[in-house]
Amino acid sequence: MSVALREGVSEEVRATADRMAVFLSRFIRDGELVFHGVASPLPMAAIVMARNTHAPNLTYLNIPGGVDPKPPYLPGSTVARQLMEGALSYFTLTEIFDLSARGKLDLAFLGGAQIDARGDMNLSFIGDPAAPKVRLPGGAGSAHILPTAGRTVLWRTAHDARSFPERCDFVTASGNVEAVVTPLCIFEKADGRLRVNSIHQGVTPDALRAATGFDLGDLEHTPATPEPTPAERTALEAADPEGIRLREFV
Amino acid sequence: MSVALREGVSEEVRATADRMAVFLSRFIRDGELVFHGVASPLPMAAIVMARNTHAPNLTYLNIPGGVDPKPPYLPGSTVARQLMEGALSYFTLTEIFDLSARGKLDLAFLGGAQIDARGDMNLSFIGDPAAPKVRLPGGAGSAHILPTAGRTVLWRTAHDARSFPERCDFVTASGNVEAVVTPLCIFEKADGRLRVNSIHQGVTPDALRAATGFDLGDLEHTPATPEPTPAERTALEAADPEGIRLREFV
Amino acid sequence: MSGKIISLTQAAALVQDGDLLALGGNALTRIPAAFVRELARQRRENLCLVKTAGAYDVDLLCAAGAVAQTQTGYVGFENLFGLAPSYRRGVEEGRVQAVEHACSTVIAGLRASAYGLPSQPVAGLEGSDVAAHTGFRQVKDPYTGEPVYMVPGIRPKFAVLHVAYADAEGNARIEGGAFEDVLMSRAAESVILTAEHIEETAFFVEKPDRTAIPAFMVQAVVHAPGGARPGGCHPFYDIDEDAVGAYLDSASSAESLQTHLDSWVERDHAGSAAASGSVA
Amino acid sequence: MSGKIISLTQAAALVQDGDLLALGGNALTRIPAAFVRELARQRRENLCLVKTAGAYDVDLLCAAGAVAQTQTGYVGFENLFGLAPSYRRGVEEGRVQAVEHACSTVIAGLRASAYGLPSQPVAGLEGSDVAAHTGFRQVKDPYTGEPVYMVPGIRPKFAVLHVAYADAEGNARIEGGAFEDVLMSRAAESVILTAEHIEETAFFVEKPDRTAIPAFMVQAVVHAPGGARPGGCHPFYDIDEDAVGAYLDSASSAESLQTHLDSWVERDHAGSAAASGSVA
Repeated sequence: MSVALREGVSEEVRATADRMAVFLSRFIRDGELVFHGVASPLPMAAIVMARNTHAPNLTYLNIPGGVDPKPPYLPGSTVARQLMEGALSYFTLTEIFDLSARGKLDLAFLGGAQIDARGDMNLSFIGDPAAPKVRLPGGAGSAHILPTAGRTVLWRTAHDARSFPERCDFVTASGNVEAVVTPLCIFEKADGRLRVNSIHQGVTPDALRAATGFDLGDLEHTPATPEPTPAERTALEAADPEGIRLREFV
Repeated sequence: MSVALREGVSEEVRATADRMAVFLSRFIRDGELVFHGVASPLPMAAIVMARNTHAPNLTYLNIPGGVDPKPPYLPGSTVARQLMEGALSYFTLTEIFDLSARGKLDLAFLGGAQIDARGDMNLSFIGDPAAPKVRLPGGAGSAHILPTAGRTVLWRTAHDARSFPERCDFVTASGNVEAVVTPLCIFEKADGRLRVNSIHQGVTPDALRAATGFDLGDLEHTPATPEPTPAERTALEAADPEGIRLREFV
Repeated sequence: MSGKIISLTQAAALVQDGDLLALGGNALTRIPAAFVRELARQRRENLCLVKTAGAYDVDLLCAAGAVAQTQTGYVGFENLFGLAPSYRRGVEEGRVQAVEHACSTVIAGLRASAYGLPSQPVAGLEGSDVAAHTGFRQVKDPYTGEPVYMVPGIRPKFAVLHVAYADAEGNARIEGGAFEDVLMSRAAESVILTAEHIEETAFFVEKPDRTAIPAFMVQAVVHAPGGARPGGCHPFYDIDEDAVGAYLDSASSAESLQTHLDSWVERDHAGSAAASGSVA
Repeated sequence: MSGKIISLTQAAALVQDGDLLALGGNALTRIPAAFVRELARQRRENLCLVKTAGAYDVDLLCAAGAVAQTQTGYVGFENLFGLAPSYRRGVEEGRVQAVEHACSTVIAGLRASAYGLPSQPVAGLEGSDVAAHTGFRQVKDPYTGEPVYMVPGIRPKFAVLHVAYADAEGNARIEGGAFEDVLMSRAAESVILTAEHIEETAFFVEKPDRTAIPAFMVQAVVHAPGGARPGGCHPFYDIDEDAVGAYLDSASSAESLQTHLDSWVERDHAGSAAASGSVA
């Protein structure tokens, strides 16, 4: 499966997946309680990788409920039983919501089908919510986690004007968004609005503007996102040798 | 300990303890979910006994959380670990309150320091609650269980006018009281008031009246409580050979 | 050894058209898949489904036209296969009412029922359109004066849970992630179990702390080895991605869905036919 | 193997005068007795104690003059020894404020904190004077219009829990009845564990479903074999009724209480002296 997956994607997609996983991992601080939810291969790879690099004392929480599991390999579903193997304790999703509600979840990674200029996200409806053009899967825990977790980092594997509009068709969740990682850039949220923090290597400001549905302001002095270091690449490859992170791109 | 206990109590006290345990057990219907709380040797003996007589399919719940335990012997504390031995599952006190709150607890046995004419009970304060003469232990779960359980049966090992007043000094709990078992009689609650359902053998109506702080109405046609049968006596002795039920009388 | 054990056919027949069902498991893990297929075979209609994160189970019942309403936080096939096609179509065409929840508000609604309350407060939701869209109301906390969202009680007729081990009375042990199954068992009026293995009661006495569902909550037990397939069930089998993909290929028409259901019928009934002595 | 392991002396010193503490266990089972004795030896004052059903632990701290307030459903020695004498005296003489709870309202208050809510609704209490006396307020349920009692959040500074097994990081396994310990660990700002046995972390990895308290909630671990005595601790020892009686005989005066505390000092510190390498 994984060999087929690797063969099926271009070098460019592969580079994007690696970058995004590495960039997500950089937001993890050592010692933090870190959570990802359903449909989250990139954060899963990022967390496992961070534990083997700069954040050996993070505590890894997930939906199956394994606290600090040592998965034998990364599963294609991020709700699979491998995320309980080698765990020290079980801590259900219900407990994770409570933990976040009482202000003790440090960092959560959440995805969005749309992420808007305010850093709000939509996983519910495209079009009119009363008669949606697209019924999206739903926001899972995001409406709860975004406002209650200490910090959240969003990501989306597609960066285009529909995915990054001025305003979401429906705000599934809004809250303590620190940053958004995309294939083109890293946004940070400041004063209630997303600003480009850094642009990935090889991406021009104009290309970024064209791919974004909201105004990005002045990008002249925006730095380039530092490329994954050799050490980061090695750690990512060790964390996810089968390339499960590529699943987000096929 | 148990031998000493038996030697320390009179035949009369022993007979009262046996009666009360047997009379309590008669309220248990086969197949019911039955609960007792802290400080409840008589109900503990009554439940274990009933399982071996007329209610083999009861489910026995208690504070330590053992569902249907087979205690090797009855402990002096009714929150002791023996009440988990041989259990099929664990079900915490929190779960028992929830069970009762959602209307699924069939029967609970609860004690009271005072039980009044309305069938309300007091385990909180004697005297003025703001400056109590006696600080009682508190009602434990009774304020929750009495109004939510399907039926509750109260008991008290002392029957005197202070224990059975017209009105409690403080109503710790009020609710679905079916009956009250005392050393002298069995009350039932009808139309919001306790009535004497039966008087134990050897107790005169006048003695009962003198020992009760509220009006008992006409007792002329009140039947005698049927004495424990030989089968009941045998089952009780088998359930509690060490006489832990006598603990309520010393 | 009989007790509450009935066949899959009989157990699915306990469910009436229009019932509210909580489905155990999460995403593609430990889902009551055999039971859900049998509901589709029996052509149950107008079901309301409660789940934090659904996938094959919710989508298949939507494909079968069995669903009137869903109360879910997420329905999809993650990065394996993306959106849930029949759920999507059902909602977009107005046949399925998708009550928009966060997973935490599903949990709050189940908590309300489990705790005997009309509704349960929940943290979070600030800034989200979910509360207004779904109609979650606020109260003023009587101590702080803060507004608090309340989620109305969700009281399923049945929690349908696939477990690793059960006995004939309904004691059940889950292996691996329990997800919201335990809460669902408390919130529901009753519980239907499908189990990989039927064990003697002594199995539960040995490790009572592992009994997630006590027998007194359970109405029926079905022996359903492989009952979570094509989902995974720890420690017995993993998600079968090819089989999930085959379902998705079949979900586009009534005929191909029937072929899918037919292809599972023997496996789905194997355990309960053996246990009850009658083929469904 | 050091991690969060500290001596009993150091752990008790984490508690400040005036702190709100949740004490684990129930009645005379799995109570943090050694810890409570050390608080008394260190002459802590104005503590507020939360517990569903207390006995030796609450009464001893009352005897030591360490308690300003209790939030309990029950304090007493059951049919073993009856009323709790020092608690009674403290309340009757106005030194101890006994906030009258049902056990279920203690649980509701802990749930509020665990769930990040200002207050938590609770069923029951109809017809009881407890709600009015304690000042529990009602809200109108926003869906049914029914009045519902809300219990304000109880957020202990520490949950102090005596467990069977812990590792140096604070993973903890309870044997036998868990009572409200797990909820207390979630409701409290932090957790102090006293443990019968200190195990390697591998012990918890072997049975992660048995880890009741995950390490990340725990601030300190004390090796305290026999730490629940004279209470019982499954499966290691039963309630020592003679020793409970001896305590009750001693609780009547400051001198005899000090004798009681002195008589336990060596046993209480034996485990943590060994673990930390220093006698307290």
